[in-house]
Amino acid sequence: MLEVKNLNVFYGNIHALFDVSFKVEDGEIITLIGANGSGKTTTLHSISGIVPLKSGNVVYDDADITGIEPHKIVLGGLVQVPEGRRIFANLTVQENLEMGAYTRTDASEIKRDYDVVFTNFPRLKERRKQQGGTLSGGEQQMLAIGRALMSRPKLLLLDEPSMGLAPVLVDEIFEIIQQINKNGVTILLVEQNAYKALSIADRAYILETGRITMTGNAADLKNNESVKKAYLGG
Amino acid sequence: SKGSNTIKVGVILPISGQVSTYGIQCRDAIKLAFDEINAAGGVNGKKLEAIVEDDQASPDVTTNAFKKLTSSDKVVAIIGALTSKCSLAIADLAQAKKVVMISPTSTNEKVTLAGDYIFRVCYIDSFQGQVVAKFASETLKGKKAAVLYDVSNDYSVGLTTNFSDKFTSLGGTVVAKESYNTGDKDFNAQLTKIKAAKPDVLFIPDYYSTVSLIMKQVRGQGIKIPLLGADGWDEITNNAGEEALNSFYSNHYSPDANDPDVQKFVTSYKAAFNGTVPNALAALGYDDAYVLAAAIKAAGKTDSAAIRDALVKTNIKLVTGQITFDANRNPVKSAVILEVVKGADGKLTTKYNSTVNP
Amino acid sequence: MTTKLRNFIILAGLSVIALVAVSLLIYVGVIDEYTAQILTLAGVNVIVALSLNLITGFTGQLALGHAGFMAIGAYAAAICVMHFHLPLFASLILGAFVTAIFGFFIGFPTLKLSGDYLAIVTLGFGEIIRVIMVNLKDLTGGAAGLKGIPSFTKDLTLQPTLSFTWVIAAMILVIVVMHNLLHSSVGRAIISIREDEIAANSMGINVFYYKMLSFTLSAFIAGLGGGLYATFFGYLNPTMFNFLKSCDFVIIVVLGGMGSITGTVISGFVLTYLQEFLRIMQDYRLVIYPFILLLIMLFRPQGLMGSHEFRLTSVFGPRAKRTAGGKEGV
Amino acid sequence: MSFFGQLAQQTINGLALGSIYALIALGYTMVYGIVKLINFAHGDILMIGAFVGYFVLMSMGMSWYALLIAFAVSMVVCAIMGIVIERFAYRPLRDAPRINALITAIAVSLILENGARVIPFMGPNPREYPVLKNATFSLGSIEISNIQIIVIVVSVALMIVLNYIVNSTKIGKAMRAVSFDMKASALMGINVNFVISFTFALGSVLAASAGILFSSAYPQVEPYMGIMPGLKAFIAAVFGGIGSIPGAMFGGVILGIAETLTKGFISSQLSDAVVFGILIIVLSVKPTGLMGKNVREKV
Amino acid sequence: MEAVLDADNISIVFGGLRAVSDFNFSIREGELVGLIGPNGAGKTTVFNMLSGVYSPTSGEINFMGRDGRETRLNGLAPYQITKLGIARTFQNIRLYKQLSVLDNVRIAHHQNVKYNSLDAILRTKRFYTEETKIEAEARELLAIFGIDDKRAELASNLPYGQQRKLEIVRALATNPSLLLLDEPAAGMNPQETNALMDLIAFIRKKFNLTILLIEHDMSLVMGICERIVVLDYGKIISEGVPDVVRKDPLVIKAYLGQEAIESA
Ligand SMILES: Nc1ncnc2c1ncn2[C@@H]1O[C@H](COP(=O)(O)OP(=O)(O)OP(=O)(O)O)[C@@H](O)[C@H]1O
Ligand SMILES: Nc1ncnc2c1ncn2[C@@H]1O[C@H](COP(=O)(O)OP(=O)(O)OP(=O)(O)O)[C@@H](O)[C@H]1O
Ligand SMILES: [Mg+2]
Ligand SMILES: [Mg+2]
Repeated sequence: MLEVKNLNVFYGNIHALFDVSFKVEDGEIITLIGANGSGKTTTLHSISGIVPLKSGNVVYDDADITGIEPHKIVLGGLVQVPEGRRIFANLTVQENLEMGAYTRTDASEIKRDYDVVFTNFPRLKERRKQQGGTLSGGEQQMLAIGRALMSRPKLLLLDEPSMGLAPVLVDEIFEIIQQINKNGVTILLVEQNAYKALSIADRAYILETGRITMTGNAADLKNNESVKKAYLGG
Repeated sequence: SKGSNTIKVGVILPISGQVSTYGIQCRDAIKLAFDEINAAGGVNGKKLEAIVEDDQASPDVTTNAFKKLTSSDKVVAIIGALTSKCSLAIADLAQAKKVVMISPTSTNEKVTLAGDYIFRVCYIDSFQGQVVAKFASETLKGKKAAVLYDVSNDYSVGLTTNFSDKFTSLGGTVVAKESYNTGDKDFNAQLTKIKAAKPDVLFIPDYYSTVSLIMKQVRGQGIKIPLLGADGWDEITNNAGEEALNSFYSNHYSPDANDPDVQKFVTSYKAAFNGTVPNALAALGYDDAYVLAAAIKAAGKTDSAAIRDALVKTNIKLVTGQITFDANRNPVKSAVILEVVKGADGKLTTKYNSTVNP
Repeated sequence: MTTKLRNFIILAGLSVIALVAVSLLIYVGVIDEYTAQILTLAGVNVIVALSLNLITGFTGQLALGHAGFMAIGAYAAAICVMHFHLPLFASLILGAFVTAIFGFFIGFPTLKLSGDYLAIVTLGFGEIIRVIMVNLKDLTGGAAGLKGIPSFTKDLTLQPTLSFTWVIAAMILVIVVMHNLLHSSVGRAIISIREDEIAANSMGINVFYYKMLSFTLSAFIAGLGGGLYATFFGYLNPTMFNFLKSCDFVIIVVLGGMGSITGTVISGFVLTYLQEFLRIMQDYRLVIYPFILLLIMLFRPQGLMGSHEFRLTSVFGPRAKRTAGGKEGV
Repeated sequence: MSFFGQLAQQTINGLALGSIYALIALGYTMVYGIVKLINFAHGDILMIGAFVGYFVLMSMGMSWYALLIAFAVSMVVCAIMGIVIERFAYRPLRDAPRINALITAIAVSLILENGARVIPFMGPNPREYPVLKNATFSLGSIEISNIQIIVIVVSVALMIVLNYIVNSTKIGKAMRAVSFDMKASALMGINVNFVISFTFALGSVLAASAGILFSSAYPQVEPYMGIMPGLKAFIAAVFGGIGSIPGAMFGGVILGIAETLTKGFISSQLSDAVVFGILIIVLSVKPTGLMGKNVREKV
Repeated sequence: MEAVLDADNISIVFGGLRAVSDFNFSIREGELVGLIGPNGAGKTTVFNMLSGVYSPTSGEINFMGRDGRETRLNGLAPYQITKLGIARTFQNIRLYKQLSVLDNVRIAHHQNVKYNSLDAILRTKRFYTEETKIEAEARELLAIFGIDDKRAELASNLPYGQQRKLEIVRALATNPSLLLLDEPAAGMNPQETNALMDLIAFIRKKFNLTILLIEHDMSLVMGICERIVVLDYGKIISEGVPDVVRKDPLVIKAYLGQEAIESA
């Protein structure tokens, strides 16, 4: 479904990604783990077309989408929940969700999807009319995911969705992610919480200072000694 | 500059900026005069050369221009500046440096008070204000006058004061004195007030561009009294409609006067500049050039003091009248009152009404 | 200590050379009066632009009415000399003080406002000042302006030299004061307001106090610049201090680089000269100047210097690393 | 005229002037609300709009039909102009500090007005604007002209339309989303460049209509005609709470009435000072303007 | 022992929303207390009230400084509260991104600087001595957190984890007696979180601090807090030592979730 080939990204003189390549197959949950600053966000941004590539290709649904404008990429069903949520603070919760459905025109279906989102996140329903910017961190995270779901993605990129969430919510979010996946959405998940990520993922890639250093079955990696040591806290 | 074959004269005018149309006509007229003089053999065997600097109608730029002309170009005299604020900015400098300066058009009284090197060829605000007041009171038999003026423009403020003083001393009353700021477009508030005061005449001492806009609102409010203005109205006929009828203004000359000097000037100016009829500022610039040339000729040299001494004795008949200087180096000459009328072709034009002598 | 001494000597030496040597050149006529005029005018522009940089570039509060402060300083100084017959030096300082007082009273209600609101209020204030100058006829001469303001000297031959010396000496003084203040804890407090007001407040910095300090000091310096302008030109008119004049200073600051003292100095001289040079283009100048500005903004939006400083001392020795405040070098 | 007669007349005068301010302020506030840019060139686009209308009316002769054409042509020309200006002058600076965009706006403003001045067929001389025949309706001693009525009606109508667009349409919500976070908007599939171009086009259309109405009310066109009304309208926008559409309307009207009443009853010299004084008082009591939203930053 | 900080029935209302209601809380000198609760419970809002960013709609907050004087905090500006000895970090990092790491810390030293503007302008001896002292102190703090070698970098160039550390360093530089940490471990991996726990324990001893912290990472909260306060919908639903709180069914339901108990 998605294939990334030899990505190289620079920020000015800083070489952030070195020949990053990986694949996401239809229906999978793939996780990308790595320490702070290893380039996870950069990878997602280059897939979504937000940062320019120095070299390399992104192929999605058999089409080369390298260099295509971000808003056009969304049309193909490749949607990202950005790091740090990036809620539209000046829009209400409801309007934020509407923006998620921006590319769609099927009014009745959209209405149904609101209900789906509100069942997943009852908290959001309560705060429907509240300005996005005044939500608490966790509420914003729910909104960010809900907003992305509103576009009916085929491939969802999630950038650290559990950051700053209460434990009960972390569990919930991971459950929701699995649920979304069961409903037919392929998922590329970037996580600090490697343990959880590896628990729900099919396969994983490990990113170290801009390079993919390890890849494999998620369950295997979870038991790999060096991975345990570096990312699982013991 | 010894041995050289030219006499350099500095000209400081607003070639760009808000009043550039005035500056350009004035400059063209000065150059026309110099060309005529040079064609007739020049002055003392030398050719006159105008070095024109743009003052942008801004006092500080005028100062820069003055320093450039006097220190790098080493001109023998200055013609300029056009607006009073610019002339005021350099008058003291010219006096201190003992450089002769003749403003063509600055009507503010204080300009020539800077000292004995500073002259002008136009009459001053107080005279013009009085002329209009006299006309309003004696010819139009007005008893109550209203004034609408631009408070941020010294020209407008000066005329207002002098008009009011004279009008009062002639037995009239100024029943409303309203002001606005340069660039204002809405005068309805002031006019509502003026209308309520029921004046016989309304004096609007500003430039034609603003005046034409004011006139529309005046007539729009149903105020039908005669409107009065001064030399800033020059060209009003090209910029206003029917609302300008029933109005009068004082000016330096009338291009339709059948005076031979006027006709010669108008003809050659038109020939040189695409048939444009010269306005009053052009006439003054033209006269300014001739006054200076005559003084240099009379002095026989380009020494500043000698030119100044010759200038004081000036007595020549030019386009804007017979010019002699009073003790404050202001010209003693007459003003004309023009009326705005509809011409035979249906277009607005001016009609000579009367001459007022000092 | 030795690098401190070395740096001091280099800087002091260069300042003295700039001041004394150029003054001498003007005096003997190698630099003619016209060039001296432009250099002096540039000095005045730099002073006012520096004051604007203090509040806008360093404190992060956009102000669009600095011509108004300049006007107050100019008129106040001129009135002190002409009406109250005070000595010139005292008048200049007094003019700056009067401006600072105005700055204080305008800052008080407005510095609580955020960015663009402050911009519009200062812009409005600049316009009001003009209206007031026009209406206070007895003191300011109204629309006709104030004429015959005494210059730095009555001696005509010395005038360009002394004007230059006074103005540039004042400029150097302003630079030293601003540099020393900004490279200290006070300066860091001011800069932290620009970076993040809420964080600054939580770090124990009295945000409003330092905004006021910066704004009042800025007004003081602009007033000083205005006073010098008045004595240097000898003539004042309210129209000389319009919105476009305020824009000129904003442009100098942005072109030089917000938060760079040396940037302001360089761009102040360059732009003053450019404006004078473009005068020969007549009306086209009115289009060319903003066009150049536009190009600069598009191709070098951070200005000539960014927020860096051009360090002469580093030309002569090892480069110091950039920091926002404190002693040079980390 | 009695005092109350004058008061009523002056209020009508103020209302007419204020509606013009409001009309211009609407464009300012909308562009500001979305792009957070004080578009100093707004007043100059107004001037261009007025000139385009002028040329149309001069070539067709004055009639209701010609006036409609003039509005249409002028709106189209200004919309294109707004889009071009945004594309070449503002877009490259999107990531630069706000003040840079402000300087660029000032530069664009100067280029437009001075450009109009040096272009031969426009030039510095003011021209008389062709207008509909002036008809005055009187209620007792109070008079109101047809143009004043048109101005008031059009600005109220435009305010309602604009408010609807920004708050209730999809593109309007996208405009607000873009104003908050461009990158996140792009990730939602919003074409950020299009939305911003649309915003400028809309703002310029408002300026164009304001231009024609303004020069019908004050029948004169010249290159610098946009400066003062632009400035006043901007103050009106701030006064009403910049970014708020009803605020712009309200601010404009209040400003017009305050200005006129000051001229009528206090002092015509000090009217600007009084108006700014009111602005400062209002802002120190309500720092975000009369109708600005007072959102506390979530820390 | 006396309470250093005492919040008496504080509440705050935003629009119609009562974000925190009747919050009663006090903390003794030297204590390390955790404040936990679901997202949106009002934890950060409590911090905002304690640090003066918002002022409570009702209720009273009192604070006892190192000098033993008690001050009412209601209505004080953040900088005044910081001067009294309360420092905080921000949940969404608010560093001075465009300034160097060292400058970030030096700015926080501001209120303890003992020279005035005149000293700065005239570059007196006092200026140089003080500046040298500030720099030394700042670097010492940076060294404790292992980021002294980054002192010349722009803060924005630090990786996320180090930015969080710098937030703490900056708060410490104001010389507080009470430190409020808002999710210091957010965005850190387990490895880094462990290291952070040790650091918090270390600075608490070294600078004799009282600490109140918000955190969602239970390994950290349960590992170092002596007492835990649980907030839900703006109200305290449980309070006590970690072992009691983690078993409180209310807390499990509202916050921890079943799974968290099992894995802990
Ligand atoms: N806009 C930028 N300019 C310069 N450098 C950047 C920029 N964005 C990221 N970097 C650098 O690129 C590298 C990779 O950053 P990235 O944000 O992709 O990391 P990450 O793996 O997502 O980290 P985290 O877990 O902290 O989110 C880092 O060294 C970072 O400092
Ligand atoms: N400035 C504000 N305006 C309106 N509502 C606000 C504001 N600040 C906070 N709130 C609301 O108050 C509630 C508490 O928010 P707060 O940020 O304190 O939560 P929190 O407990 O820190 O959550 P998290 O763990 O997700 O950070 C939330 O519902 C939030 O929407
Ligand atoms: Mg990341
Ligand atoms: Mg929080």
